[in-house]
Amino acid sequence: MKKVIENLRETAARLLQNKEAEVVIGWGLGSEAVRTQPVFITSPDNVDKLVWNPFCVNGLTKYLSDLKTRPGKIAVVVKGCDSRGIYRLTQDNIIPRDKVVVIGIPCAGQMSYTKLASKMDVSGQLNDVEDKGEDLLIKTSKGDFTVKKSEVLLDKCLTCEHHNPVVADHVVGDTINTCPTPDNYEEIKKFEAMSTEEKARFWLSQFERCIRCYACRNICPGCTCRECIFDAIKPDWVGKEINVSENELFHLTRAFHLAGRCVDCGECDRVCPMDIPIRLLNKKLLKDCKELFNMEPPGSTEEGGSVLGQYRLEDPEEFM
Amino acid sequence: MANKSLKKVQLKSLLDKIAGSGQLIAPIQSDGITLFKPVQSGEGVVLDYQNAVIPPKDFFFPQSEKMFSYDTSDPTWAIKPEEGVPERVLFGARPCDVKSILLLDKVFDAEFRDDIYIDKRNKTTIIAVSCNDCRHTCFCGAFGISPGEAEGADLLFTDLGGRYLVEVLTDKGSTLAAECSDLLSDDDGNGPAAKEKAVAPAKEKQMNIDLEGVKAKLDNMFEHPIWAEESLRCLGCGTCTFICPTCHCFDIVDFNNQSSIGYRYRCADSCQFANFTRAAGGHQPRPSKMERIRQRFMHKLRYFVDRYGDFGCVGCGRCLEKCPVNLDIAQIINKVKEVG
Amino acid sequence: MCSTREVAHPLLPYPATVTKIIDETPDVKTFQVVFDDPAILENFGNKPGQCAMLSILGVGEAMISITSSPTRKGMLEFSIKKIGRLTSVIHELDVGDKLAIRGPYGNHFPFDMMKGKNCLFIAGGIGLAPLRSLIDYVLDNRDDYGRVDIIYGARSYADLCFKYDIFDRWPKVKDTNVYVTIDREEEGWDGHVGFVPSYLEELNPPSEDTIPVTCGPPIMIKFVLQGLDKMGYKDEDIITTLEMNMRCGIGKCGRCNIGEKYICVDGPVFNLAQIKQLPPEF
Amino acid sequence: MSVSEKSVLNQKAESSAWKPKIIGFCCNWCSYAGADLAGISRFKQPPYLRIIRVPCSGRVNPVYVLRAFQKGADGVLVAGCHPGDCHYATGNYFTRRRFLIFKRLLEYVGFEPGRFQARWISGAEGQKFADNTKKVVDDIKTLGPNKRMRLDSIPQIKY
Repeated sequence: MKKVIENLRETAARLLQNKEAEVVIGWGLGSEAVRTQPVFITSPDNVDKLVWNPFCVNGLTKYLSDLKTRPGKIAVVVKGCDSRGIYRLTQDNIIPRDKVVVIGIPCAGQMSYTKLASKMDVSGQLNDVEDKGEDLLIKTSKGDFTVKKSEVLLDKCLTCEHHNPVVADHVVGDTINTCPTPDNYEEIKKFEAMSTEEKARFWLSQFERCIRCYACRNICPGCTCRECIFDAIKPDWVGKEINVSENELFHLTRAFHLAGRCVDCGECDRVCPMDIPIRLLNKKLLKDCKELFNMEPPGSTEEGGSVLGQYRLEDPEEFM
Repeated sequence: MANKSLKKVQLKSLLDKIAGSGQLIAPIQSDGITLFKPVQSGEGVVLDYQNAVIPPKDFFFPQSEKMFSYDTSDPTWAIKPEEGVPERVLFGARPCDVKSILLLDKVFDAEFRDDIYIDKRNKTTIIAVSCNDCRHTCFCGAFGISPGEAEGADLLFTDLGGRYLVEVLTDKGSTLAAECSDLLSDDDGNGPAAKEKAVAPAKEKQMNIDLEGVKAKLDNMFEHPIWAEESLRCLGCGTCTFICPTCHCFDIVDFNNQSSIGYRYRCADSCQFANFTRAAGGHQPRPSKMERIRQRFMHKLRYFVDRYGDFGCVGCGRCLEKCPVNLDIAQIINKVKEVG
Repeated sequence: MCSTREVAHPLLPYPATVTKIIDETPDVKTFQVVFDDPAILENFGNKPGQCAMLSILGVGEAMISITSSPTRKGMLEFSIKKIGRLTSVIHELDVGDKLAIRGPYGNHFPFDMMKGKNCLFIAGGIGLAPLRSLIDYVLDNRDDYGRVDIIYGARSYADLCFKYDIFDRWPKVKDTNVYVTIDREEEGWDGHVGFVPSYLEELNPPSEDTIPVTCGPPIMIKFVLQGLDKMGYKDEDIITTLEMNMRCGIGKCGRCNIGEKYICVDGPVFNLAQIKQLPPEF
Repeated sequence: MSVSEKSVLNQKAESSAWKPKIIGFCCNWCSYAGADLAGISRFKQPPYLRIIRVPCSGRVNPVYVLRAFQKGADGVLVAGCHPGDCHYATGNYFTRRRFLIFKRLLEYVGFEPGRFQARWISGAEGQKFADNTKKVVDDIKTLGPNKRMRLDSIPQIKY
């Protein structure tokens, strides 16, 4: 891990030095031991702020759309899952590919803050993390903690298709050769098998909780509309009142706007303050797009685009 | 009124009794998260929780609430204010949450008293519960709040192991205690000392944030580059404001189902959203995330002090925990202090 | 805690009926309204410069300044520019249609402090609307005030509001001068051409014992304030108004918060010294 | 508000007075013409389908469907030209993909199958239009009134 960090800082410093990039977006130490926070490095003198550890959960690609009007190139550090967001943005013509310098880091999986917080004292500052195979030794200013990786891994990392970034101009760290574990949608199938009444009860109780903070939308590399329909004043597509109906309209519409475009980075799920399993909606759409239209995982290749923005004459026919 | 004592095993009966004679709002757990909800009995009320995700502010200033209904087909338009709430008891508010309600009082119970809020406030008896433990994100001490004090609550319960110390803080609390006198006994006099011991861990464990000089510094930091720097990673979502126990900004919107009958409601709004300050015609005083996060932190730590004489933050730690990008108000406070 | 303004339901509007509509410019109309319950108007107690919340039920609410002076009894006037969703609907109203009003809100122009002094009113475009309540108040109590100069400009002749006031009514009042300008030359216009701030400097009215009050588009205000500064006015004497998006009007909803002030209760009228104390965020 | 312990879905018609309210988004060129033909041909069909004419079935935004449910529709039908017959050449191919996915999403979150339907009906198929209307109305009648998402029946608990 130390080697990766060194390599990362060197790469960033070189890019900034040679003016190959004006800013490097990466992760820096956060306010707690097992948190990192996005950092924006503009000077080679500050590259020491960049870190790499198993707590680099934030997807950083969304910031590209924030900074796209900035002069010069933008370098962004990505994990495998985030890297699909790069192609999402380029396919959506949000940012040209040649404006972005992608620094890819192969990733064996990231740890969930919530899971860690229930197992150890996460306050204090991080001193070091050691990978002990099955376990992780986390050394913080509050003491050393050993946690079982399998117990604190983010759910999305259990079924990871891209440990290695799908796109990278510079790769730091060694390629990970563990076999990808494509999701076979077991969980979705479980939900599909429920009765209509059970499904409704489950989802309504989830939607009911929503506080409409729009964090799921704001973190999403697929949500880059200049004016989101949920912000539009005229017409008012969705009422501002917080109730289960308007919340449901929001969630179904949000999910559907990402049908065939969602790169399944799982960030929406992570950022939700109310723990709504947003990813279950996205996954369902991914599964259907794959089954019905033979869709590749969105964002995994440079070409492509929105599955719903294309058609084939021989698409399945149900409406007769 | 003298301090009372409640056997721990009797707590459920007490809550049952309260729920039986009126509305009871208490923290319960569902889908793994703790929320305050109206409950029918003491069944399922959680006590070892540390902070509900949504503060009990929601029962005084709900995220959305009807203000009045109307019917434009009526010659007088039949504008009718919403009926008030029933008498109710809020159980389980933490000291920081109680303090936040006092801060909201400063806003809503000021010039132009807000009848909708005041009605809810008057009809609610607050039973606060001291913190025996705290979350790693707690820093209420910075704002002079103690895990074992709850000025503003009507009754204060403190877990002393086998029993609760019940402190009666107001007349309203005294009435409620009298109603439940069959379950309460007089404290043996050891309560207050035991309370100090019981809340000590919460005092020690919490983050140590010192606000000395922060307000004075912020007075001169409107143009400081720190805001631009910190705002870069902000997502512009409303999480921090919607889970904040002291945020009180709202929007007013009309609803009608394509008929003459409709209602006007208000719903929580966030200063982090672009639409918050955008005027008709497009004028936008806070065009970017920089201005918006500056407004949030300045409002809590500077403007609120100037206007109401107190900080607009209670150190509950909710936003620290839930912010997706670790934009941490405690960290900001520390950074402000480092500014030369 | 000041509780001078106690209302049972501060957020509840009262139905009112439009009694007269005056087309001022292609996008500004003046609406004369009376409350359906006459007692409400009686106790309304608005002062020059205050605002009220106008709403069309089912559409929304907006803060609009009251254009009429409290000395003109029996009705309220609102001059409204068609600019957003609500104002577009209000512009569709006919005489006899209803809207709902609550208020009055905000502070008012310092008409007491101005007593015995000369008044200099500088307005641009729709900015004359809030000033008109004060101008009429001053002219209706003519003997309490000194000389009155009104400098008013708009983009074109068609965009001048209250033509009946600026050309007919006001110039006839004793010791009152109205100077009108439009931005660009126009056929049939033989008056002054040019922007308000430069016209102000050209006229250079004597500044002794004078209180200037200005309202207009932000860019005009900016240059007018610079001009007044040059002419030697004190910041405390220069009066202007601020505008923000507002919802509640009663200092709760937080939209119009600038620094420690809420424009809806502490404003909209400020003197320049006060404005300089505020974070520049409007 | 809370999701009540009662059925969260429909309540079977509580009174016999209930008449289904079904919104039909019909494309101008085929299905609307089909509806017209069904009308002038005097084909008997139940009067519960309220048609909204759209230029193309591809114009139908799924939010329209959700909004219809919010505003009290018991069922929603989207009807357009047969694939290959689109007036705009390809519009309904997009419709097909979009609503294949959308229908599955609705059912996934617990809408009853049948609440939302899509059909291809050409301008010449007056009989098909009438038959189809009957079919949809029957389906919705079996399902009963829709409660899901209705804005006017959100449980309001005062607290």
